[in-house]
Amino acid sequence: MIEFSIFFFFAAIAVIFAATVVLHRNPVVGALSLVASFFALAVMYVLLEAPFLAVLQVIVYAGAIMVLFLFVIMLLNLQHQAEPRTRPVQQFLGYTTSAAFGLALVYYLAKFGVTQLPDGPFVSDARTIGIRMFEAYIFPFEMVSILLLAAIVGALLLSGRTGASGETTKSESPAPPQIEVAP
Amino acid sequence: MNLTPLLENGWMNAILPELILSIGGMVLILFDAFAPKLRGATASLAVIVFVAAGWGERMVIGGNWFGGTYQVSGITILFDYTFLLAAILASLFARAYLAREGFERGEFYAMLMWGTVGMMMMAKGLDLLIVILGLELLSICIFILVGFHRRIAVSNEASLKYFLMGAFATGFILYGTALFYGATGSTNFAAFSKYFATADASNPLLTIAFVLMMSGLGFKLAVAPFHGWAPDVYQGAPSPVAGWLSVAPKAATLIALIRIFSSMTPVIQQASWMKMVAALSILSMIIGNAVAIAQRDLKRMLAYSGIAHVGYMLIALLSLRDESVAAISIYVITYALMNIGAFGVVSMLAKNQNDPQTLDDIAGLGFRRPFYGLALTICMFSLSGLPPTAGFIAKFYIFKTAVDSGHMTVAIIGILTSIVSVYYYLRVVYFLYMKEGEAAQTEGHGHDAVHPSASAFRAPLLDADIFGTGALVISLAGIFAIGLFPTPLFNAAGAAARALLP
Amino acid sequence: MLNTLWLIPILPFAGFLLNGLFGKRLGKGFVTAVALLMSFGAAVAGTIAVVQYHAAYPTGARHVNLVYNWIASGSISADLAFQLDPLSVVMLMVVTWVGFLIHLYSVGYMAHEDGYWRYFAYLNFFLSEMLVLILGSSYLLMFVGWEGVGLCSYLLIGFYYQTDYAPAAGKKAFIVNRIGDFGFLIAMFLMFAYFGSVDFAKVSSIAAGGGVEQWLLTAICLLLFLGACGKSAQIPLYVWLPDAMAGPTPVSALIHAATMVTAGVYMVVRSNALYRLAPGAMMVVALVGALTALFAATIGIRQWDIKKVLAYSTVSQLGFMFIGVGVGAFTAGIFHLVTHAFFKACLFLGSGSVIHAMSGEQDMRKMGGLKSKIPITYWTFAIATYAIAGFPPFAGFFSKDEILASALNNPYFPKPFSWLIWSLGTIAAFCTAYYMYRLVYLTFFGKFRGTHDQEHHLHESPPSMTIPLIILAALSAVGGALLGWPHHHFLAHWLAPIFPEMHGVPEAQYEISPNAEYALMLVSSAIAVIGWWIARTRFRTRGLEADDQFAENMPAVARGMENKWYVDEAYGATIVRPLERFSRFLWRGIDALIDGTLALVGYIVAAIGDLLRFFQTGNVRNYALMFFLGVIVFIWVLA
Amino acid sequence: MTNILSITLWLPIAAAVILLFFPKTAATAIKGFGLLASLATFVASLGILCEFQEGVAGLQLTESLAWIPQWGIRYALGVDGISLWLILLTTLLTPVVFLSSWNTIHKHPKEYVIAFLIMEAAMIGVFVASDLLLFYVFFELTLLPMYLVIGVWGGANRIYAAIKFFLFTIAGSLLMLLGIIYLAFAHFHDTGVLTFTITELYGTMLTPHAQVLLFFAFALAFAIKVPLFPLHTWLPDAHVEAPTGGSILLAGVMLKMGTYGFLRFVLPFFPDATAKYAGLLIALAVIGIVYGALVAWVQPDMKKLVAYSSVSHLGFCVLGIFALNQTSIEGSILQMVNHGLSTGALFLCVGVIYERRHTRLLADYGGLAKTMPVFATFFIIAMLSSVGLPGLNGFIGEFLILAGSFQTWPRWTIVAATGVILAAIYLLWLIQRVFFGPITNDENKTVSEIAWNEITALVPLVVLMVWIGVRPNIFLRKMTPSVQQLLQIVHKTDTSKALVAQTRLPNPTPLAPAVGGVR
Amino acid sequence: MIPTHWFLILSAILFTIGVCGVLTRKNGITIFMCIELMVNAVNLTFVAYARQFHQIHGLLFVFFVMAIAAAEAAVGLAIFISLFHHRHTIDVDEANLMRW
Repeated sequence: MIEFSIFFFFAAIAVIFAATVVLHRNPVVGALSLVASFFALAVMYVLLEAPFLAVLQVIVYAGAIMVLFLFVIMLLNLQHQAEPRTRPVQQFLGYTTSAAFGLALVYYLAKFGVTQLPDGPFVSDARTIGIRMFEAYIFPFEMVSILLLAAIVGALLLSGRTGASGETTKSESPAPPQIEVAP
Repeated sequence: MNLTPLLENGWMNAILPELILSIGGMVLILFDAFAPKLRGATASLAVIVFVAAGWGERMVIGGNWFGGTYQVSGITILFDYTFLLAAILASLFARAYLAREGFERGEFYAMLMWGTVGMMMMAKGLDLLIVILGLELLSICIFILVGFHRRIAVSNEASLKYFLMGAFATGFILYGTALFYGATGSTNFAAFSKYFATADASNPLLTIAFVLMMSGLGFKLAVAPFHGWAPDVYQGAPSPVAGWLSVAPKAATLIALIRIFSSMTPVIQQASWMKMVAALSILSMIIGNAVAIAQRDLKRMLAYSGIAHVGYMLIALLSLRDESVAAISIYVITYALMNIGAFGVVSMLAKNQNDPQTLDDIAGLGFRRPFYGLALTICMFSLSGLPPTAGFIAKFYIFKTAVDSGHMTVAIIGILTSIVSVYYYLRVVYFLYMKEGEAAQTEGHGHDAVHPSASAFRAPLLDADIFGTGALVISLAGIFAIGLFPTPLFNAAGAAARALLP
Repeated sequence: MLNTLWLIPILPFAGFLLNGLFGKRLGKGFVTAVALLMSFGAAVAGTIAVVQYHAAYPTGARHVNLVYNWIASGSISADLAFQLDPLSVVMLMVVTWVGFLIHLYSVGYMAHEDGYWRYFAYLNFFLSEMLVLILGSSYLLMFVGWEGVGLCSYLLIGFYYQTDYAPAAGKKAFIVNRIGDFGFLIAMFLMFAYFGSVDFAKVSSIAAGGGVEQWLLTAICLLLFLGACGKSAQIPLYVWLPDAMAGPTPVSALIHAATMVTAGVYMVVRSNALYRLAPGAMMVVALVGALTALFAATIGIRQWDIKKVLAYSTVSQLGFMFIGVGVGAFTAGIFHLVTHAFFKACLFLGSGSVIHAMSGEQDMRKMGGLKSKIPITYWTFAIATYAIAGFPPFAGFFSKDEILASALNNPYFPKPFSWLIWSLGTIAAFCTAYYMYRLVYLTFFGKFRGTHDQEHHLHESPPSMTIPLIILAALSAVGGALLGWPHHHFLAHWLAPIFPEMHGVPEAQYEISPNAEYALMLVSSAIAVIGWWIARTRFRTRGLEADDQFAENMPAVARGMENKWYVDEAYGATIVRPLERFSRFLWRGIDALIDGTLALVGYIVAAIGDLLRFFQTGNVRNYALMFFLGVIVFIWVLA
Repeated sequence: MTNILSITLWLPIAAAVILLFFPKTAATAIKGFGLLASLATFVASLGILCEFQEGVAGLQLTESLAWIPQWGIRYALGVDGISLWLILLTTLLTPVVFLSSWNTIHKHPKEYVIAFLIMEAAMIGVFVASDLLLFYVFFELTLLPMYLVIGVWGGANRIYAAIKFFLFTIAGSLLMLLGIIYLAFAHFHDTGVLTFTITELYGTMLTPHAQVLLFFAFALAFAIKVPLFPLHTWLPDAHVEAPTGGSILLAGVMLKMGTYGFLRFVLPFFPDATAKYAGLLIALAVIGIVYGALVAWVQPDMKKLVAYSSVSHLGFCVLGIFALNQTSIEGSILQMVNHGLSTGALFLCVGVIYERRHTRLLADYGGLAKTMPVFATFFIIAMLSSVGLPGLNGFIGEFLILAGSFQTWPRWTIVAATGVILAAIYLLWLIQRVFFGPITNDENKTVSEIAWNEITALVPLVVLMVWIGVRPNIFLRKMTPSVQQLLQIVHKTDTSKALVAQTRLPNPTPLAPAVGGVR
Repeated sequence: MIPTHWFLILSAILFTIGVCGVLTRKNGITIFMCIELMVNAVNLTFVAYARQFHQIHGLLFVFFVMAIAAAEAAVGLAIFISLFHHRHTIDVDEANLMRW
């Protein structure tokens, strides 16, 4: 029973804070709510017998990614920017369609989702995961490194100021007429 | 602790091209960082890496690798060549572009390489995990490449749009994958095949999963109605990138789709999921071609035409046969040649990125810049599917497949929309040759005959960067080679396709 | 010669080529020599051929000279072959010799014209085509000549191309003729379809063999007659001939009086086997002929242009010929054709001589009293007038009388119809006498009404012009008696072989009781005399006053006659202009509608494009919504 | 020389490739080379004529190489009586084009010559291809150079005309492409052999429904090309705006690709549907004859007049084709050649005065016979050929068509024959307006006489007009066996046999089947 | 044991909320956060199914998804920074230089 109460409690937290992200107009509040929601999800992972993932969730998501978000928000000084409400059609369609989508999804999941649970414990500790990761998933794992490398390089490249390293001063004057229309 | 990684013998040979490209990208970045003086050589270096990767394709060993999650076969090699071709063309065109914009950086080519690796993973992955990883790797590289021209707002805006839509679509793909996982207990295509052989076609959850995944991949393909980003992104992206972007990711997504679809037979037909594909195809052909008429910006026009072209490719996908796979591979290769070629010309004709590349800007260029004019003309004719260009062969193959498998309605819509498409492709030719440009009028064009020396000194082939011209020559040669002698390619594609499908 | 019949048309054709290609450079002497030589050569060659023919075929059988197979395709086969038979012989003689005379005349008449070489080239060309027409052994070859003479007529009418009216008249002639040719063509198609051939002999033997449906014969005959109407200027297609007077006068004499316009008559006689089997068609021919004869004659009464009068008289006389062939008196038709060739050529050439003397003036109101100034012209003209008016024993008397007699006594039609035809013809004959003498009196008698300059220049024509006049006048005087003295009818005897015997069909040369014939001769003579007398009393002394008086007494009739009964205007209002308006409607209406419809499709596509384009708002959230809506719709539809 | 067809086909293309390397400014060299190349092609095509064996029905001088073996597509060439004269017409008219435009093309002469050489090759290809897809490739390939020719060297409204031309044609031909594929697969499912070779596709069994659909897919493409009545509106625009050379080839050869397509594909592929819908096509053709003639009559622009006259004349060709008998089809083929000669000459003539006066409005002319007598002679001869004067070529064609079609469709033929009258009306009007009457416009007083190159271009056309008119059998003889064979294929099925056997004439007399066809 | 489909429903709700946020918010970073929410919802599904099947594959998938999300976050935020440099706002509605 306790399990169920925990589930419902944290499910409620997850949903409420998720809703706050969507509804609250201050991005800082949104980011913090998202962190809360992610915490609740971490609890869900524990309930689902995946403690390692729960830890990862807290560290990677709540800890790293969301901090990055907050950092950017602060950096750009966005915390005071409340967005005005415009585009009523977009808003209306957004709410209604997503509601319809959600209802349909919930309906079908409830109707056709699996109910029978297998017996026995679900071994999903860090060790098991690690072994699998470095045995069977070695190739995707290595590829993730490229992915992250690309992301880092890209982030540097994109967020760097113009005229920073790599760009010659030539670039300040637009368009050297190297290729021009012939007379 | 005794880790035994799942690495079969010769695994390095299996992924040799990927390895070359991954390492090549890193080398280029390092080269860029440590030898900034030699930046002019990065393009050459990049092309060498790509060629090396292509050479590496020759040594790959076919078969399933990494525990049956990675397939190397004829079709993947064919597609790898396509990706490499696209990348080489893009690199060649990019050199002059980057030099002009003052952006000659190794990262650009590194991103092209890693993006190519991502596409190769999409093409070869036998597990949705690999496919999605490849897709993400590709996406990240595209985000960066599209926004590469940071100084100007449109490039950044394009990057933003692509990023938001891409991430959004990724969410859908992932959710679809999750639902399939829930149904099959695996994300492996082999497991899919086993499951779908007996699956209940009427399960709506499966349908939802399919729709979600298809829409996410549809985003990558830029099919209507998931095409919203495409025109803006193509317009805003650096022209060489746009050309590459309009071809390579689509090719990768298509091969992934073929794998997914073939793993889902026979449910995919029973559950009439193909109706969705047909609808996407029809919508794309109509919207792409109709809206392209209204465009005056060349890159936007090509973007819409790209939407339409994916519609044509999806026609072939409607029937899952080796013929259709071969048709798609031919189309993709052809499309790479002609579309990147077209974007390349646009890129080479631009004065700078801020200029909108409208039709008026190319008015009268055909006679002033004969080679570019001819190249663009041939690309346009090929895009509109007129013989004796490759575009004709490709389109013919598509329609042949459609007729053969009884998809007459879609084929007829395809033909009718092709007629529409001819109009806007021809309009480009019209502007090239039949309209006097403003520049020409002010410069007193038409005095060529009076002052022969002015043009006589200018050998038409040498008045621009040798890289871009070389790329155009490759494009044109390819277009005509496929258009006139498609047999070797057919042999290759046919054999590859037969190997792919059971 | 008999096996080289093709030489006869080729000679003048060579003249055409020589003059056409080199005439301009080589000068008048060369042109004259070539033209005369070639036409004379044709005449001589023709005569030799005729003599040889008569020797070889005393019975009047058909001689065919096959040149080569011209068209062979499927069921269609047509030879390029020339033939001689009694009918061709008659035509050949008339055409070549009259043609030669007119060539001769033209040398004098055209001496000072600009396009001398062009003129003779055309004239030679005409001669050659006319010879093809009459020597051709099949309808198809006849058609070749038929169209060829039409072309020459077009070119020669439009000879003075720098004027407005001449080319227009030429065009009109060609187009109206084409309407007739249309009938001719369809008739040939019918022959090909049902007889399998258009060879004269084959067609006529098939028809004569019996068993051919009546409707088919009637259709063929009527369609051929449509062709004849065009070429021979019968109602309703006669309108081109008066306008054709825009050409040089010798052309009018040769083409529009003596030879080409009689081609229709020749054709009907040629097809006599068909016509005799289709009495309905003959009825139409006779009626149209009679109506034309009368109708044209009434217009001739009140024209002042000397050539116009003669033109209407030609139309009228052609009407007589069609009465003749229409009532089955084919011989009479040909007889009148020949005599008409003599006297009408003489009249036209005479009028040419008058015009020549008057320095190009054609209006009779400016003439008068020319008798003494140009006596040879006057006398030849007078003889020809006697002939056309039907005074015995001049040529026209015999032929016209024979036609009218046959009209009344023909074995084909019911009596009332025969009477109708006869009375129409007789009234026309009266009118003929009247207007011809009006012409003579206005032109040659009374006071000179022209300008002083013209009077000063009045002169007789050179011998090259008067010699043909004299020869033709002589033929007009005695030709009729020589060729067709009643009951000692040379022509009838000569032509007899061309009329095949057919079961159940009246003889082609049916007998008329001598009593009836002599009575009718009397009537004809009386009619001619009365016509002459009335004209004399009115115009001999009073001249133009008589015309004015006529206009005062009967203003409506006079105005109608003057304006040719407004036929051209009526055609314009009922056919030409509505057709033109209709064409404009097709162009501006239907074409625009088609284009508009297609443009509309284009616009719709473009509009769809433009409309869809506005879904592309540039706002990434809209794209996301679009994406999501797509997902929802697909889920909704598929799940 | 067994590969004479290939030589003829590739000569112009080779010349075009060589021309690419000519300097832009060497205009005379470029034109001279183009002329030489086209003359060489003509000589090569005379070789075809020499090698051609009379009395053989099927394709001759065949060449066949695998092109795309996977799809059974072959590089297969061949010539028979139907295509022989059209090939020669093409190779004849191209040098004529170069000659006529010798002095008139100042803008981009190199591109001009290249475009025409490629066009020539493509048109030859259309007529010699004996593989359906190869045919289609050439069929489409003709469009590109023509599009450029109209669009670049055309008149004021050239863009509209060029795009209209292109879209009309491509709309039809793309649907035909679908039809081609369908046909090939029908044959494939029938026999298990995927092939596009025309002769093998003859006799493909099709369901009646499919046959009708395919018939219309093909017929639409060709009807647009011909052009048949409601689809003709591209033609006047294209002709008017095209430069003289473009008009000559467009009218002279390109329109025949449509009629040729009917003969080569529509009739033998879909005999049942042909029999069923021949009436429809004939009705459209006849409407086109009358319509084109009437509209031509009221045109103020002489090029448009000639263009509409093409609509009328091509209507005759289609009438002849769908009358489905030996005579009419032979006449139709001959008429294609005739029209190429006469209308080609007319367009050339119109071009001649346009170059001198830069107006095509009839109202601006008058009395030119005075200043340009030689030219007037040529123009009048061309006009007479077009009018169908016996002794010239036009008559033979029209006569055979009408005489033939009269046996199967007498009523429509009678209506069509009025076209003969109407042709005289509008063409004589044209002549009169341009050449006769007083010179009203002072500019016409100083117009220079026709030049050597134009005379050289016109003389062969005139000679041929006369030759065909006088000795048509030389030309007809070569096509007879092929047409017979074609008709055998068409009449193989019961329905169409019944249709042709019972002529539409009421009450055929016992004499009806009398066939005087003794050769 | 809590039934799997409860988790699935929770994840569906979260996913929907994420979608809703993407569609209705204008602040780019908020939109991106909503996308992260969607991805997390997917993760929950994976984990739920992984337990359902007693399969570790689902968990590993989540691991990779997290890596992807991290990479995306890095690049995405860089793009936003760049956007802000250009326009001094991260309101995505403002980014409409290119349209139609």
